[in-house]
Parts: sequence; structure tokens; C-alpha cells
Amino acid sequence: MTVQRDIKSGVNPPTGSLAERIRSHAGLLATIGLGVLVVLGFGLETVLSKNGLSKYPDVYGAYEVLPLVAGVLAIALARLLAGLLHRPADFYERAAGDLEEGEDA
Amino acid sequence: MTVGQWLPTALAAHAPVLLVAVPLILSTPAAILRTGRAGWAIALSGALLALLCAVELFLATRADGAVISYALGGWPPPFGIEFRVDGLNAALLLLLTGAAVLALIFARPSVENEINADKRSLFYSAFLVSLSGLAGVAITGDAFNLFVFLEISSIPTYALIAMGANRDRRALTSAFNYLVMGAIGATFFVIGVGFLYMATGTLNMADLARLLVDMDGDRVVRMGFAFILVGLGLKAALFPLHLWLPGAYAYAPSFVTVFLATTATKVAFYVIIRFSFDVFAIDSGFVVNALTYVVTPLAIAGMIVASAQALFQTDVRRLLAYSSVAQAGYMMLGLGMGSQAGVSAGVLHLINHALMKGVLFMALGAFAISYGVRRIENCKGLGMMMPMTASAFTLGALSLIGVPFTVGFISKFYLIQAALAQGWIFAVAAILISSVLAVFYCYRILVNLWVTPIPEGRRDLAQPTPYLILVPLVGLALANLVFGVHAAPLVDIAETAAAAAINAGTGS
Amino acid sequence: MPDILAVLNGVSPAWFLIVAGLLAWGAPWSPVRKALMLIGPCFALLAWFATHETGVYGVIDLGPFQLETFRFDSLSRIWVLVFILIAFINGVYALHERNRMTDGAALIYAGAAVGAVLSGDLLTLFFFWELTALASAPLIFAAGAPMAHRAGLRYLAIQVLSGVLLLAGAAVWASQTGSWGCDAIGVDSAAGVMLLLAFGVKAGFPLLHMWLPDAYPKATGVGSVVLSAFTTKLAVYALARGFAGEGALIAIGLVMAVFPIVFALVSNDLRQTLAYALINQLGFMVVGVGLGNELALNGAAANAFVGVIYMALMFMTLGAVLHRTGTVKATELGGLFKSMPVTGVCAIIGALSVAGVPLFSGFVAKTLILSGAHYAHNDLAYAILVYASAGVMELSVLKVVYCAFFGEARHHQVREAPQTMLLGMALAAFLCVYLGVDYRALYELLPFGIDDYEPYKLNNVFGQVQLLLGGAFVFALAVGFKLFPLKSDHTILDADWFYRRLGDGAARWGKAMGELLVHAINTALTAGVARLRARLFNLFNPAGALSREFPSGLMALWTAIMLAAVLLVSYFSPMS
Amino acid sequence: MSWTPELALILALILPLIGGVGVLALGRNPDMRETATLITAGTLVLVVIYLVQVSGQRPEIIVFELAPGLELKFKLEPLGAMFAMVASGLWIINSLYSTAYMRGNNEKNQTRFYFCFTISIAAAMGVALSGNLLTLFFFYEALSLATYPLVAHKGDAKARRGASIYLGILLTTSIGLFLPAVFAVYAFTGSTDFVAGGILAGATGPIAGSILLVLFAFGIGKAALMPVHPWLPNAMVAPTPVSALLHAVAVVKAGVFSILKTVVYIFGVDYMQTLPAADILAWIAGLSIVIASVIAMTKDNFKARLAYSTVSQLSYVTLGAMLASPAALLGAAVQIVMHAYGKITLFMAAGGVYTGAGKTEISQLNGLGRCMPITFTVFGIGALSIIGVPPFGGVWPKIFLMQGAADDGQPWMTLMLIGSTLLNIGYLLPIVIRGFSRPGSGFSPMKPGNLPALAWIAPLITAAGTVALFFAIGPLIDFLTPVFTTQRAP
Repeated sequence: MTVQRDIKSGVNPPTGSLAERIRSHAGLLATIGLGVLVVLGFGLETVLSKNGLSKYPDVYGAYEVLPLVAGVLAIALARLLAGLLHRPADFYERAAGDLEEGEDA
Repeated sequence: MTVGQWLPTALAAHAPVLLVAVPLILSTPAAILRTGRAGWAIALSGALLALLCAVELFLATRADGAVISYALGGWPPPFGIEFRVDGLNAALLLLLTGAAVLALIFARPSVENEINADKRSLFYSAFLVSLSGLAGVAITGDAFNLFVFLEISSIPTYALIAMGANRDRRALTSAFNYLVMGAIGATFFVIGVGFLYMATGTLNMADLARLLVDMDGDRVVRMGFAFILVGLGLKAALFPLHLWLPGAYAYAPSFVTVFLATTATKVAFYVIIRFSFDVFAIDSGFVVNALTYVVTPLAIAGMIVASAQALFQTDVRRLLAYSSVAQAGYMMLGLGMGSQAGVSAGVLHLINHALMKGVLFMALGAFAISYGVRRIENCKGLGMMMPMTASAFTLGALSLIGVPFTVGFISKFYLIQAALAQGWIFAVAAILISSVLAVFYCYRILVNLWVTPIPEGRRDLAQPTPYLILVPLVGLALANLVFGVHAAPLVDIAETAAAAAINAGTGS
Repeated sequence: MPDILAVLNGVSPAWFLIVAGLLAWGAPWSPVRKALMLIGPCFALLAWFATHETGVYGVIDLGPFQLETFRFDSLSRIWVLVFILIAFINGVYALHERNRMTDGAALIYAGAAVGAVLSGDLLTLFFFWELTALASAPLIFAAGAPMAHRAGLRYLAIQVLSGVLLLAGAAVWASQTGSWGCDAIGVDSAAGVMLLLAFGVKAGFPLLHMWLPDAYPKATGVGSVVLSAFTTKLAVYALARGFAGEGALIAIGLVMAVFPIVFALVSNDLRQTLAYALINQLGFMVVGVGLGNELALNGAAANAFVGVIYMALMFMTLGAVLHRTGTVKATELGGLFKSMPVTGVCAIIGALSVAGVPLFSGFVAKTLILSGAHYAHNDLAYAILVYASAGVMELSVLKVVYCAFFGEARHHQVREAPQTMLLGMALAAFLCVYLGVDYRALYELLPFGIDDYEPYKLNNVFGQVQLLLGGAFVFALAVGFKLFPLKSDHTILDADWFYRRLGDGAARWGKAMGELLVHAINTALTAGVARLRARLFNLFNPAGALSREFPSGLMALWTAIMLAAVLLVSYFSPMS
Repeated sequence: MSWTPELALILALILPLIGGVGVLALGRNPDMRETATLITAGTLVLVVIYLVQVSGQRPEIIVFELAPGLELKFKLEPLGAMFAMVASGLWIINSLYSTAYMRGNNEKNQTRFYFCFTISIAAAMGVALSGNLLTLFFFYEALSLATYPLVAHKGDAKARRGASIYLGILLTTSIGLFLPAVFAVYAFTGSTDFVAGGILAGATGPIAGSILLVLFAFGIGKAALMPVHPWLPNAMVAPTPVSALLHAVAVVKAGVFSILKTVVYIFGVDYMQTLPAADILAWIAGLSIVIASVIAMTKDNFKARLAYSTVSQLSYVTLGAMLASPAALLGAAVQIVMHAYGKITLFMAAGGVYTGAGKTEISQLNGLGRCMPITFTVFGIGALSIIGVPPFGGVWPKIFLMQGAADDGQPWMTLMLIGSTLLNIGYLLPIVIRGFSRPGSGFSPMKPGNLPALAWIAPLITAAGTVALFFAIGPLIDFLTPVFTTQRAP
């Protein structure tokens, strides 16, 4: 089995037996689906929160937004960190002289 | 005067004079006889007789602590010459005659090896004269007589040393050096005695002691003391007046070295004690100051410098000779303390040093006879080839270092206790530094004896050690051990001697 | 059967594991070892069941010390149970492996961990504490690569450091209080600080955590499973014992929950990613311990219980991947779901548990700690935990699953994992789901009774699902825009830079300087001694200035000098 | 003559000497000679076991008296009995090992070797059973002298040089510092006897007492407190069984034992607490522990590394003695035993490597563990015991010392011990790991059976001993506690 190289996203459906067309766009579909679900969730909460659906009423606002922001933040931070502190994989070993030139870790 | 248990009463009564006279008289037949064996037999019998007399006197003084006074020719002291024996010189006489006997036993094989056959009987004759002189120095109670005996003992000694020229020509210069220095020492001594006579009008030592008690401030007396101390210091090889000693010990025949090392300087040391503590009053300021500010620093300097000199010697006997100078420093240090404990420790070390140096020089003599060993590197492998002799030597060396349960330890112990009692920490430090240096110079010899392998060809030269050497050697070595373990007798003797020296001066 | 239980009553389960481990170490035949790896935990489990009453058993009398080897109470029993379970599951998982070193070590390690949990005093705790260090190290060494040796040594050094810190703290504690008892300690004394540090090293406190992402990825496949289970959870137990309600722990725990996420996201080694995720998990538990109320402590215990299982599950799947492909680097993996579907499913179950999806075990445990924080009115803690838990935590496990099983395929020729591995993973996966559904079974085990707590309330579930969806959405977006995961084989510097580079460099520099210094001193000394020796030799040698044969005149001069000295002294002496 | 503790005491001292004579007499027949050694060692162990049992009665014998209060005197007490037990017990194992090693390496002068060995053991017994400082000093010196030919065994220039430094430092320190301290004790108290609770309290002030303590601590050079340690690495020129003797059985143990005994029975625990020097020396010991460990890490020579390890470990005992709280003293005493077993295991394993593979440097050991698994395993066990991890005996001293440091109000002293533990790991465990898992480079595997069986059985026994000692700590504590809790008689 081969995987096409021009697929935008690598997310394959778990079963892996759907039609080729769906599969080639699975990542996009999943993203859209998730986005819809998130929006729906916030909508539902806004509608129902007067009835106490919000988990803890004393926590202000739609705190579930937090992960969205935080997720973005985390990924951004991760890229930043990788840019700043990025070293070759055998950095320590070579630095400590455990590995000679041309030797593998 | 108590009669001893050893000799018939008739002899016992005259033991003091016999002790001196017998060797002197026997020296004549020894010189006349032309064979070495006969000379040796006569010398040995003379020494044995002297030993008997010494034992007799020793026991007599021990019996009730009395002082034996023997008036020569019936002239009572202070007018005639008096032989006077107390706890101090009884011990010395015993040591002297005992050492003479042991050395003589050792002498036969040694002398046969080193002295030409035609000179052997003369050699023994000279030895007898020397012995007689030393005994006289030790026993006499008359200051001028003491000078006479000093000369009697010295002159044959120069001859004895010079006989080493047979083996090494440097013995001649050494003997000459010794002669010059000995003459200076004796002269100084006699000048000192002259001053005393000028001040007091007496030569009898007991009489001097009595009169000097009140003459503390007399400049003449002080002059006399200075001359006597320096003159005797020369004979006793007090650092830095020891310069004659290494050569004399190193180039003399083995037997002479053994005898000198065990007795000659000891006798001079005895005389210093006698004069410092007995004749002069120990509570005189000038005596104490001279001891504290002159003798003690020199003793300490000697202990360290001479040990360092020993460290760098290549000739084994020279090494031990320097060691002797250092050890003389120990005795002088005890003396310098001026306390009874100090004198006692000094006397103890005097005896003990005779024991250890006797062993060491005898063992060296044995090495020299068997292999012609003179230098340290020649000692290689001797431990394997002459185990008994080497063991005895090792024991002596350990004793010299001061390993516990040897006599060396005992004397160091008492010396350090005396120093601590005085509060002289620097003296303790000096003793320890000197001991450490002793470790190193002994180590240099011992490691060659035991650890380095036997050089090629040495094994073929093997000769057994003569029994006549082995017997006194092992006996002395064991004595090092026995008196190291059972120290009470020697300590007792030393304490008695110190008491005799100090109390005689102040008490009488 | 009751008879056996009666016999086993009061016998510490640790001994069965340790004895089985020792036997396994000595046994040259693989089947015997494998049998021991299954039988040992079974007996241990029997012993766990056999002991009903809480109390202290197995006291070893050593003169002044009473070693309490088996303190059975509500806090210890849950930890013991999960340790035994995971030992058994690992036994199944490792059936395929032919490595004498790891079999015995894993069993002894498990036994030591059980023993440490059950120890009633600090001395016994120390013994088992050190034993866990010793027994776990071979799991890293067994990997065989030079990197593994170095990492193993560092691991061992840090673990033993933790042990001696514990010992030192215990000694000071005993000296101050007169008791080696292991109960609430608090940080208001030197002893308390030492003990907290000792526990903290094993619990992966910030800056003390480096051994964890350093060593775990370098262990064998089976080894990392075992490692992930015991040491850190043991430390949480010890913290719960000694420092429950210690305010400082909340702050520490929060930092632990947050900072590893970034590292997990950038780490290329998937096991290292999991190691960072593990630290994040530990942060939750430490916060739970720090909060100190019953709900939070229950949460910490429950989290430890389920955490052991799902983290082990995650490591098992990666172990299977490692077994088949020989690598767990994100850049070298991808698309394995096709060829290893069962493993992939297990990985997904594990990931869902870690993320805390309702109906999986993570959810029912984590919600306890969140509730604990809420009831303690610690809003900051609550917010941070929420951030750390459902939202971003998910990213790291999703990353692991995504990178290994989906995305661009790199390994085309691998088979499914061996049957026994699958069985082990299936057991763990089953537990993950079962505990998520039948959560009462889990709650029964907790140290404080919580019959009235209900995790599956609508708002709770709804909120959690929302969090997860949000996180997943961000992940999907990031993947879609190729912002994530980072595709390069690299190392990101962490706190270990300080000792692996700075410390190592300083040590090398110090050694070089020290050698120079020693050399210089040696040269100077040797030269000095030689010069002194030469000078002394010049003075004292037989032909030297002070030892040669002197002319008589010089001697006479000396005599005169001395005479002068004595005369002077005599002359100036006072009258007595 | 009936069988009394006094007789056994004398027997323990004389037996090795008789054995020595036997060894000399049977020198021409190696098998008989070794049998004589082993029989002597076995008998000695039996006698010492009896002594251990009766040590509570504290029998004593005065052989002779040099001066009032200055005797050759033997007195049995638990501490000495413990040391005697360690020395005699390890002697027999070491003898087994020696036969394998000496024959395996075709050493020369084996009769002298075994003879000096017996003399050394006799001296060690004397140190263990001495009843006063003088006797202790004597046997201490005898031990230095008797081990000298052993250290210089090879006889080449290097061996002689090493042995010279060995003897030079030991004799210099003992005569220059130890001996005056003994004399001073006598001068202050009129006795040098070991008395429970000490004899110096009341006789000297804190300053004089401090000076004495310093003299003892550095004068007993065998304890290798820095900076008087260089003799130990220099003594590494000796054959391995000798190194084992030096490091585990007799010499260094005699040193630290002497310090401990002096502190307990001359200074006394209470008096130690008043001495300012005790704290300073404790820090010096602590620094010795760390510095020696650091030096050990830089050594590539197998035995040199172990030698510095010994320097470090010995200072544990000194540290315990200087802290002088009951727990610390207990730790010091227990360390003597535990370190003995651990270190002898290490040395015998190192010797096994040398005999079996001819390797002396650590960097040559790659992969060797796979050829000599038992040797490397026992080395690992010994190393773990030295590091101080359960279930090996070496952990107990660390516990007691930490407790002692805390009791003495110096909890930060424990940092030294912690640092030392880490350093121990750093310099010991890489050896094992290198052996087991690094691939060997250009090393041809040995033929099996190259290593004589005894050369790995002996360390196996001692390795088992470290485990056994971990569990036997209870009786050991019970045995030693009376020593450290006895108060001074009013």
C-alpha cells in the first residue's frame, strides 16, 4: 500500500478502509468536524448555562476557550524553543567526547 | 666498708686498686710475649680480673649504698690519693670492664684479621694500659690523679687507632688528629684543675666539693669550671668538639672501635657529671647556666646535625660514628637539664648506648672479617648470607631507632619524660627529629642487608662468622632486648648513679 | 484457598516479588524466568488480598532499629495493588524477551517499590528506596548502547543521591525527634528539606527532573515500561505520606504540570515525549498532595493508580514499535497503523486515557484533583491544571499516536507486535477502559471514602469533552498548516545542560587545571627537594664541608670558641 | 594449664608466630607450606571466635612492666575482639586467594611472602588486643616493619622505591607524632592504659588535649588521613594479596582501629566533646573523604583507583571517631568491618583480572566481564557495598555516621557523605559496567579455566560476607554498644 505524497494532512481515519476520496481529505474533514463540534459546544453552553450546565458557575466565563489559546501558545512556544535551543541529536555525546568524528551515537 | 660476696676478703679489700693495677701490670708480659694468642689470653685474663673487681665493688656499693674510699699507700685523703667508688662510678666501672671483656672475646678473630702477627701482642699490651687508664679515671677521687689516668688511657689509644693504618692509611692522620685534640683536652682539664687548686688548695675531689660550696662567686673557680668542661667535652666528643671522632672510629681496627665506642667517651662523660654535679655544686648559678645555655643547645645541635651527617655517609662505620656523636648529644641533653631525672636518663642512655653501639660495631666487624665490607652498598644481601649477624645488627639498629622493648626506647622514654617534666618541648622535638633521622640512616643499611638481592659472585666468598664473634654479639644483642623488656635493673642503676652524683655534691 | 490466604496474612507482598526476582536472576532457563515473572506477582497479589486488617506486620528487630517492613493501611494498599498489577502485566508483555538481566531486575524493582510503599519507618523506606535505584538501573544498561551506559550511570547516580539525601534527612530527623517513623514530616526543619529534596528527585521536581527524560528513552523496550511505573509513583506516595497539604508542593506541582508540555511537543524521541508527559502527570499528583484535602489526596492516589497503567500502556505500545522497527524517533516513524493495528488501537486507548476522555480511566481520576482544587478555592491552580490537563496534555499524546501510527508512512515491512506483547497491552487497555466505566471499583480503593462523589455529571462531562475537542481542534489545525509536529532529529537543551555540559566542562577544566597545578607543585617540590638534598649532601657527604677530615687547627679553634662561650656564661652568671 | 580467656589471649598472639616458624620450616615444600598457613589461620579464627565470646569479661594480661604504668599489656575488649575477628577471618580467605594468585603469577620468594604475612597477622593481633598505648605502638611499628618486605616483594627499583615511601611515611609519622603523644599521655596521667571512658579527662585542658588529638590523628599514619596518605598509593607496587592485606585485613584497619581505640579509651567520649580540635579534624576527615574520591576518579590504574578509594573510606572511621557521639563511633567501628569485606572483595577481583587477563588499567577492561562474569559480579557487589546501598553491609556505617553527625549538631557534615557516595558511584561502577557491556576492542577472550578457581571463590565468599553482614548488624550492634555507652567511672 502506498500513501500519496500530496496529501495536505497526514491524519488517516483509524479504520483505513473508507473510500479513497474521503481518505485523501480525511485530515481536512476531521479538522472541519472538530471545529464544528467546538463551536456547537460553546453555543450549547451559552444557551444552557443559566440552567447550570457550566461546570463551575463561579469560574467566570467560557473557560474552555483556554485550551484553544493555550494550545496555540504551547505550539508557538515549542517552535520558539526548538529554534533557540535546537541542537544536533548527539550534541551531548559529541560534546563530551564520547563520540569520535564519523561515529554514530 | 662492706666486704663483697665475690672475692676473698683479702682481695676484696683491695679491689679498687687491683682494678687499675692488674691490667697495668699485665701489660708488660703481654708486650714481652711474642704471640698474639698469648697476648690475647693475658689481656682477657686481665680484663676478667678487672671485671671481677668491678662486680665486687658494684655489689659493695649496692649493698648499703655506701661510698667506698680506698687510700692509696695508706695516706688518708685529702692528703694522699684516694680511690673513691660510689653508685655512679661503680656502674661505670662495671660497664667499662664488662665491655672490655666482651670486646676482647670479639678481638681474637678480629685482630687476627686486621693486625700483623708481629704486632698483636703489643696491641694487646697497649689495650691493657688503656683499660687501666680508663678504670683509673673512673675510680680515682683525686683531680690531678684523674688527669694522669686520662693521659695513661689516651696515649695507648692513639697507638691503637694508628694500627688501623695496616688497612687504611687514613688511620694515621686520624690518630694524629685525635692525639692533638686529646692533648688539648687534657691540657685544658689540667689547667682547670690548676685553677681549682689555686682557689682551694686541694686536689681531692670530695674535699673540693666541700670547699667549693661556698665559693660560688669566685672568678677563679668559674674559670676552672670552664676549662674543665671544655677539656672533658673534647674527650667526650661533645658537638662541635667531636671532629676527631668519626675518623678515629672509622679507621681504627674493628676491635678498637668497639671498645672506644662503648667506653672511652662514656668515661669522659662520667667525669663531666662528676665535676658538674658533684665537685661543683649543682645549685651554683654558673654551672646551671653553662649547662642550660651552652651544653644543652650544643647537645641538641649535635643530635640533629650529626644525625644528618650520618644520613649522608657512605662508609658504614663513619655513619655509626656520626650516630655516636648524635647519641652523645642525648646524654649531654640529659645532663643539660640539670635535674636528677635528666642525669638519670643521661646515665641510662650512656649504658644503653654502649649496648647498642657494641652490637652494631661488632656486627660490622664480623661483616668486615667475612666480606671486607666497609661501604653501605657492600652490605647487599648480607641478611641472607649471615642471618645471625645481620639479625643482631638489625636488633641493634632498632634499638638505636628506639623501637619499644629495646633499650633504645627505654632511654628515650626517660629522656623525654625528664624533658617534659622540665617543660622543654623543644628538647622533645629534637629527640624525635633525631630519632626520625636515625630511622632513615638505619634504613639505608637495613634495606641493603635484607631487601636488595645478593650481588653476583658474593655468594662464593661465603665464610661463617667465627663463634668468638657470634657469642658476644648475640649476647649483647639479647641484652638490648632483655634490658629493653626488663628495664628495672638498668633504670635502678641509673637512678642510683644520678642520686649519687647529685646528692653527693649537695649532701656532703 | 482460604488456608493459603490465612498463611499469607501479614506477609509483605514485596518478598514474593523480590524472591522471584532473585530466582529469575539466577535462573539460566528462559521459561523458568518467564514463569517466575508471572507467578511472583500472583503470589504478591494473594498476599495483598490475604491481609485484611490495617496494621504493621513483618517487624525486623535489629537491636536499636525496628524495621517495619509491612505497614498496611488505606494509603499504602492502593499503591501496592497497582504495582503488583503492573508487574504482572509487564510479565505478560515481556514474555517474548530473552534478556536475563531485565527479567530479574524488573521483578526486584517492583518488589522494592512495593516494599518501599509498605515500609513503616524511614530506614526501611531508605533500604527499599535504594533497592529501586539499584534494581532499575540494569533496565537501562541492558539496552547496551554506549549512550545507554552513560545515561544509566547518570540515572543511578541521581537515584542514589536521592537515597542518601533520604538517609541524611532521616538521620537528622531521627536525631531531632528520636524516631525513625515515617509519617507527616513538613518542611520546617533541615531534615524536612532534605527529605523533600530526596522525594523530589524521584518525583521529578523541576530542575531535579532531568534523569527522567534522559534515562527512560534509553532503556530497553520493556525497561521503559517498568521504569515508568514505579519510581515516580513511589515518590508521590512518599510525598503523600510526609508532606500532605504542604503549600509549596502546589506551586511545584503546577510548574511540573506546565513546563514539560513544551518539551514534549518538541522532543523527537517519542519515548522522551512520553517521559515529559509523565512529568506533567506527576505535576497533577504533586498538586493533589499539596492541596492536601481528602478529595485531592484521593485524586493523587487515583491518578497514581490509573497513571501507572496508562503510561505503562503508552510505553508498551512504543516498546512494540521499537521491537518491530528498531526506532521510536518521530522523524523515522509514521503510518504504522496499517501494519500494527492492534498496537495502534491500544495506543489510542492509552492516549484517550491520558487525555482524560470520559469513559476512560484518566477522566475519573483527574476530575478528583480538579474538584479538590476547586473546593480548596485555589482558582489559579484550577485554571492551570485545566490548561495542563485536557487541553495541551492531549497534544503530546496525540503527537505520539499521530507520529507513530499515522501520518507519512516510513516503515512498510513490519509485522504486528508479538502475541504476548499484544496480550500485555490488551490487559492494560482493558483496565484503562474498565476503570473509566466502573469507576466505583477504583474509588473503593482510595484512602478516604468518597461514596458521594459522582464524576459523570452532565456539566462535568460536557465541559471535559469541550476541552478535549478544543485541544484536538488546535492539534488538527496545527498539523494541517504544517506547524506541527516538528520534523527534525534534534536535542532540545533542558536543565541537564547544566551538568552535562556546564558541569562536565567545568570538571574537565578543573581536572586539567588540577593536573597542571599538581604537576607544577610536583616539579617545584621535586626540584626543591633535590636542591635541598644536594645542598645537604654537599655539607654532609664524606667529602663535604662539614664531614671531611678537619685540620687540627680548626678543631682547636672550635675549642677556643666553646671555651669562650662557657667563660662568658660563667662570668655573667649571678651568684646563687 | 586450663583453658582460660587469658590463655586464649596469649594463644591468639603466639599462634601466627608459630605458623610463621612452620612456614619457614616447610619452605621447601610449597604445598605443605600453604597447608601450614591455612591450618594456622583456621586455628586462629577458632581462638578469636572464642575471644569474641568472652570479650565481655575483659580479661587482661600484663606480660612485663617497663615502668610504673608502662607495661606490655594485653586486654580483651569488644572493639579489639571485633578487629581481631576481621583480621583473622579475612586472613584465611586471603590465604586461600594468595595461593591461587602467587602460583598463578609465578611470584618469587614465596616463603618469605608467607612468613611475613604471618608476622603481619601476629602484629595485627597485637594491635587488636593491646591493653595500653605502648603495646599498641609497639605492634603498630612491628606491623609497619613486617609488611615492608611484602610491599617490596618484587624487589625491583620501583617496588623498593614504593616500599621506601611506605615505610618512610609510616615510621616518620609514628615516631615524630604518635610516639610523643604516647609519652605525653604518660606524662599527664602516669599511665597509658585503655580504660573505658578515657583517662585524659581532667588531666589535661582543652588545648593540650587538642594538640594530643592532632598528634594521634596524624601520627597514626596508617589511618591515611590526608595529607599523610601518600604511602598508601605508593604501596600499590605490592602483589595483590598484599594490597588486600594492607587495605582490608590489617594495616589500614590497624590505623583507624588505633585512632578509634585511642578516642574511646584514652580521650573518652565526653572529653572529646570538649576538644576544639575534634571538630577541625572531623572536617579534615570529611575533606579527605571527598578529595580522595575525586582523585580516585582520575586514576586509570585499577589498583591506584582502589587505593584512593581506601583513603577516602578510611576517613569515614576518622570522621566517626572525631564526631565522637555514640552513633558516630558505632558507625566508625562498623565501617572497619564493612569496609574490610567490601575492599578485600574489590582487591581480590582486581587481582583476579590481573591473574586471568593480565590487565592493570581500567581502560583495558572493555567487555572483559563477559569472559569473567563471576569476578566482575563480585566486584560489583563489593562496589555497591562500598558505595553503601542495601542489602550490602556498607550501608550501615553511612547510616550511623549520618545519625552521629546529626547528633553532634553537624547535620551538614552529611553533605560530605552524600558527595562521597556519588563519587563512589562515579569511580567504581563504570568499571563493572565497562566490563559487562562495552564491546571489547582487540581483546582475545580467555580460555576458560585460565583463572585458578580459588581466585574467584575467595572474593565470592567475601562478597557473600557483605550481604551477610547487612543482616547481621543487630548482633554486631549489641556486641559493640557497651563500648560506646560505657560512661566514665565516677
